[in-house]
Amino acid sequence: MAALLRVSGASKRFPGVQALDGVDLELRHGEVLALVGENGAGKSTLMKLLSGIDRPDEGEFFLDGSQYTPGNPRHAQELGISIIHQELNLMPDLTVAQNIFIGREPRVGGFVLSERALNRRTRELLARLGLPLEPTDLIGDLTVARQQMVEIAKALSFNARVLVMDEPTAALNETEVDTLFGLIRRFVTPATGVIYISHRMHELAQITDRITVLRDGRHVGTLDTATSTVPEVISLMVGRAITGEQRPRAAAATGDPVLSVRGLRTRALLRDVSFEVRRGEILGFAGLMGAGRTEVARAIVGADRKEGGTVAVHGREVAIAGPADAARAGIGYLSEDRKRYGVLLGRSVRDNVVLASMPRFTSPLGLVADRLIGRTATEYVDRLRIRTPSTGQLVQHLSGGNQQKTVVAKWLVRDCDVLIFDEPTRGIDVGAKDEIYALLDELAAAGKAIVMISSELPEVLRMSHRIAVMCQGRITAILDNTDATQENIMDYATRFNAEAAEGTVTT
Amino acid sequence: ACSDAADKPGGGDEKPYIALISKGFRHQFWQAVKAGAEQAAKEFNVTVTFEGAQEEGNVEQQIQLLQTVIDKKPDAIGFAAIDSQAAGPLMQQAKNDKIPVIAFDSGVDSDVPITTAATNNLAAAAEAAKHMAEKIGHEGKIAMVVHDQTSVTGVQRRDGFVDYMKKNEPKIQIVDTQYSGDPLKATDLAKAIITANPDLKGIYGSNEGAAIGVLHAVQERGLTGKMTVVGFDSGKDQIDAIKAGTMAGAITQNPVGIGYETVKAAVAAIKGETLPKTVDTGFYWYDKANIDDPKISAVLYQ
Amino acid sequence: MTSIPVKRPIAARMRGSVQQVLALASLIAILVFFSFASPYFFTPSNLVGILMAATVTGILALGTTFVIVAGGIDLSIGTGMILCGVMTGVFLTYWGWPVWAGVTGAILFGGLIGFVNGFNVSVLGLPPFIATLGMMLVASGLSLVISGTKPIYFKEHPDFQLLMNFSVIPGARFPLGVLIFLTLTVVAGVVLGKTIVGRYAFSIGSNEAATALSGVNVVRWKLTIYTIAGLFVGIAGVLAASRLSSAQPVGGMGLELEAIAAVVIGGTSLQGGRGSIAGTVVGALIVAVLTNGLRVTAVPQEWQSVVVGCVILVAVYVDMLRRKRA
Amino acid sequence: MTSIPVKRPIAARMRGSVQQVLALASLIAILVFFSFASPYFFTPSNLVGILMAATVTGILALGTTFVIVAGGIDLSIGTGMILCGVMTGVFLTYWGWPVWAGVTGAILFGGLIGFVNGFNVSVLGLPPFIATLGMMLVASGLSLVISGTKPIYFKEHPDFQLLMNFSVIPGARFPLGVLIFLTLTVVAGVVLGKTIVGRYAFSIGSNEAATALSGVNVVRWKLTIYTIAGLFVGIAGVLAASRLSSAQPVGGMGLELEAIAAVVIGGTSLQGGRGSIAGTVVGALIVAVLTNGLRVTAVPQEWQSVVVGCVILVAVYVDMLRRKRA
Ligand SMILES: Nc1ncnc2c1ncn2[C@@H]1O[C@H](COP(=O)(O)OP(=O)(O)OP(=O)(O)O)[C@@H](O)[C@H]1O
Ligand SMILES: Nc1ncnc2c1ncn2[C@@H]1O[C@H](COP(=O)(O)OP(=O)(O)OP(=O)(O)O)[C@@H](O)[C@H]1O
Ligand SMILES: [Mg+2]
Ligand SMILES: [Mg+2]
Repeated sequence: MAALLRVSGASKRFPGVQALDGVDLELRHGEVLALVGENGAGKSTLMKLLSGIDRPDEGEFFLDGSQYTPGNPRHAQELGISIIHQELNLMPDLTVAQNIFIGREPRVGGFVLSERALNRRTRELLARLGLPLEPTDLIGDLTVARQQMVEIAKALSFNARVLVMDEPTAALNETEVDTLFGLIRRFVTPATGVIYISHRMHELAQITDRITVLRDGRHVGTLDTATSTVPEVISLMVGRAITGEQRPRAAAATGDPVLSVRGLRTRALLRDVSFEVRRGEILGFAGLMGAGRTEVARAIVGADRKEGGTVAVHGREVAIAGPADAARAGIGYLSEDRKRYGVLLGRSVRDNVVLASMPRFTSPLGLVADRLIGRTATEYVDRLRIRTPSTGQLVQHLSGGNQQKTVVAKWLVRDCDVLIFDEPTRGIDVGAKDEIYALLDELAAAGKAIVMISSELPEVLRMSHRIAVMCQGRITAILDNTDATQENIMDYATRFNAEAAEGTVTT
Repeated sequence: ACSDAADKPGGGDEKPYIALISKGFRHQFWQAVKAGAEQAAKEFNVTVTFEGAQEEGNVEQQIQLLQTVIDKKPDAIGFAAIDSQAAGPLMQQAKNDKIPVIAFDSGVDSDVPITTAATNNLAAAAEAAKHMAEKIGHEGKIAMVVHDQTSVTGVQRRDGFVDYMKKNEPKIQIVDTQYSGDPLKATDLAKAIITANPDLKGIYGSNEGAAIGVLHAVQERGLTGKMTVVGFDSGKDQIDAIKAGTMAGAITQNPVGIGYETVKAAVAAIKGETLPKTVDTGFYWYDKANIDDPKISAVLYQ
Repeated sequence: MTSIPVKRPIAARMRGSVQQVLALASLIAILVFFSFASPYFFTPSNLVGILMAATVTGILALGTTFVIVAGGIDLSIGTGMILCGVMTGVFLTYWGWPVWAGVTGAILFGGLIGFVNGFNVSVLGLPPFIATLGMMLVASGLSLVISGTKPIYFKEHPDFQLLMNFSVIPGARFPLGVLIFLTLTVVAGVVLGKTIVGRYAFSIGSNEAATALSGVNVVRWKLTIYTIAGLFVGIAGVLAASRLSSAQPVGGMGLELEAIAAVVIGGTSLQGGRGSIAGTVVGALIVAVLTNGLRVTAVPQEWQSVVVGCVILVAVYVDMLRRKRA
Repeated sequence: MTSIPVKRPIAARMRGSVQQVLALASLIAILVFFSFASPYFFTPSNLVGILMAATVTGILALGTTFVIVAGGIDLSIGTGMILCGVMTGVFLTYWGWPVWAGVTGAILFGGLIGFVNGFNVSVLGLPPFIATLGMMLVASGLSLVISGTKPIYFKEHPDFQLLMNFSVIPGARFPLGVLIFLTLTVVAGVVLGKTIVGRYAFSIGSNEAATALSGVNVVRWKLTIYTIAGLFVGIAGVLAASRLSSAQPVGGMGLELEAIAAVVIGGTSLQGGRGSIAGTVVGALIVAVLTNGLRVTAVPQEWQSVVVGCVILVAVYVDMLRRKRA
């Protein structure tokens, strides 16, 4: 029997980059195929070819043995290929239901919409998938994680034969990932198949049957998940061995508190959030989706309004009305929402890297030192291994992971005393993750105070000296690394407060 | 200025209320008409309001103004129509409401207005043409910068000029006609005309803005004194240019008189007196020779 | 997947209607103010006058709302309207068509202008600002060329003016044109709020790339949306010509800004993706009431635009404050 | 991680300059066309005339480029310029200030207008379209109010007109105003391209939220950017007044669209984040050359706006095609 989907000799070139170079790939009936590779290896590009967004320079696709040439995304969908793209593709001003059924709205008599039917069908779909979303919520009001769930619901609402998921879990945490895996397992039948792209190696063993590895736009091998190990996969990916997961070194730092937050409150969510971060310390933040970790960070840097509470840097209280004040006080914030709050997509890598530190590159007359900027950008591109043909490349042409590295570089250049990293390794490949971990360690060793918010528990456990666990806008525990386990973190992360559950979150 | 009417326009209890709707209000010409109207208002003890389209020549806006005014039920209306036919239904409405209408500045093509206080623009333009022909010696090429391509005054001041030349001056050739009443735009226009016609002998500007533009173009080209410029209306720039000899002369209407006569006629109409069908408010040719004549300087505005 | 149980975000769901009610409130505030300022303001005939003044700009604003919601802009509506008026004159007077045919023809001509705009924007990919700026210039030139720079009068059809002026309530001077405006408002409201065209307009304005990725034929729907705007331009042109009993070949410039202002005052975002017809109507009425009120209270004319400018700023600012708090 | 060996992306690095060169190419095409169409076109005096015609709009377009690059828009530049001209008259004639003080005062007044725009946009958070539309109306009214609806003449300072008209090359009639325009072009180019203001303008236009979260004081920089645009408005107003040796209190409406058109034809995106001063100058020259050429070749004026509209559409389309291919 022919494979469900076969890619043969696919090549794609962008100006300055050979993104794909004769890639072969085979998805069998009834399997979950992992597609892995470093940032910029060409995974997303391949999926864009499959869905008809881009056209291959060379190569052919076969669906159940017959040739398949997708003209556009709609065409691909009609043929049964449904894709969740790496970058979210939602309309923020429309509701959940309107987004899921865009282009397929239930209508009465041709042109008139039936909003009632639309919401009913959506509610049915969400109930079937077990996703806690309200059909009438506006997408723009949802967190990235919830938006990701909408994407998943949308992809599953088609009668797809092939489901492609490009890093669907990047914004999810462990519990939510489990739900997703449940959905995937229910989706897979002998007639269907899934291509699953992820940088989280431990997920592969849980859900996939085989693993296809891309490197530099080429197919370098396909392994059976059952008979291969993570280090094996990684070395295929990066062409060298990587040590992988490990618990952190040294005990908690004992320097002076650099950042002290007292009684932080916001109208929507936060209640009496207090913590401090010391010189040389990495404080991890763990919690379920919507626990309020991002909101803590945004409130500290003044991106959202505080209702109460104080922020002190080096023991001196600072009034922060906006991110500019925060930066002046030495607090930098790397957002979890790269596209919206992180990168300038239409500007060069160079411009992005120095954006937070422009005064440093400006003469007293206001002239910018382009030479110095270029040198600095090159230095960080090399250091973070950002894959780009030049520092002048527009960020929108970088792969997702490389965009993320660009944002990280921006804050490394700025050299703040306090760095708040919200999901810093989102979408970053294993090799680069290790490098970022090393960088964080280096920064801490250099005396910075670091807050790291992450939805990946292993990452939190590995990096943090102490771990703050949040639930419903409150800090339910601050654990020392030595005391922390996945189990007790989950326990504290689910200490719901009955009264809060009913009232405090809204309005 | 018209704020004395602010509180109770058309109250009718004491002073009669006369509403004037003009084509525009921003240009000096209309301000002079307004001044004349206010002078008459004082003299005859009536209340006058004066409004014009924000953008001169915008029929729609003017109709809007007229509608608002009719709704205020004034004792009489003075109306300078941008397009007389366009106002037909409202003229009818005014008649039904028994509000007498006096046309001014240009005629209203309707039997509703009791009288019309206006300049004969065709004749005035012909007068300008006559002087232009004399100054250039009855032969050669000339051009026109007309302030508006579609309005009645624009068309009449063009056609009156052209017709005169056609009839009386076979050796004069009008080589180009361009349209703009904005001084800056008219400057660039006139320069382009001069460029395309190196042997041009004179240019006619059909209102204040157009004439100023022509003057500056001539000056920027360094042709001052070599090019015959004939203008229309008054204003300080034209008066100075005529005194200095850089402009041969210009036609002036009697805007103050137009405003005055309109109000005067309205007062008569309110009293039920009969009026002649037209009140010619006249026009004058003025140049270096007669500019200080009291009769002339009385109708010039700075 | 565990998540925090939250109450239903009622605030967010009511946002749309609350917004309209509040814009309405500021309209009412202005109405009340002028009613006290002048005894002539709050009279039936003046109120009808205001509605008539709002009709043409209002209809233009209705059509433009579609374009702006879809993330575009249309600068050609002012001169396009003039051109449609001229075409009405051509059909009725030059070619002697019956009124119904001439009116239909002129409206369809407006649709054609919109279609060309849509083509330039969606097929050729020109920025909407440029595409419609070009059309604005072309239309203003064509009006002059076609009409021979002279107004066209409807001598063959003296009754054509009734289209705008016919009094639907005998004796009460409530003109047909205003009724047409109100009807069009309802139609536009339904089309934008309840049909697939409206849904895609919001979707495209919200995220065009994502809408395209979802399999919606964005090119086709943008064509449709600009064509709809064009049809409204056609209707406005016919009504303006009817009101003036003549097709005036000049003017129209500046009207596009007035219409866009009405749309934006009504709470529609120039970013696209958010807006409503009800808001647009309220926006158009705010501008019309303000202009009329200032005239009726005899504020010196040179001050009027200063006041209108300030009120627009304040109205939008108050609207924003309110929305931020909501 | 081995990086893919690629050829040096010279194409990408040259893109900026290539773009300008190509917009320039279409300017040159128009120049060549008219040179053949009329013997009077390509003469030194006519070329200087074109530059003079381009000066005021061009200076307005320079300032607007900053605003548009930063993702905003400024509709108040046309009437703002008129108001600055009137203020020049007030300072020089009514108050009898010396020329240097009056000119400086008027330019600073322009800066003030821009500052108010910037305040409304960045501090109050009004949409730029509305904020500057309001200012457009306010400025047009204030010009009339302040001047008493009469032009103000510079009787005390007969030499004021030399600012625009003084011939810098003796005998060759190359006016000072044009030299000022060229100088300002260089200044604007440096400020936008090489200084921190320009860098932030691009960043804000590209992604305002991300720029703010990078610790940039977006409010302050937007204020700065609108103020810069206002200063250019002030300069344009002074030069326009100087050219006519009088401050004309009317007009200016429509000029903003002309200036914005020049900016967009020059390749600056109305979305913000992309653009250049060189492009803007070329765009302004394209419009000026086209207008002049059509007049010199005596194309009937009613056709001119049709032709200008079409050429704008074609020029931008060609520019886009090229960029897509690059
Ligand atoms: N439109 C484009 N223009 C230029 N280069 C591009 C474009 N799209 C992708 N590339 C380049 O192609 C390469 C492959 O990118 P792709 O997005 O497929 O990587 P990926 O494997 O999905 O990486 P990641 O894990 O970071 O998402 C990268 O070097 C990227 O910079
Ligand atoms: N159930 C919910 N529905 C909608 N919005 C929610 C919900 N719960 C929280 N939020 C919103 O999400 C924000 C808090 O989430 P935040 O992003 O701070 O959490 P987090 O811990 O960073 O989780 P994550 O980033 O994984 O979503 C608040 O603005 C809150 O109003
Ligand atoms: Mg990818
Ligand atoms: Mg978060």
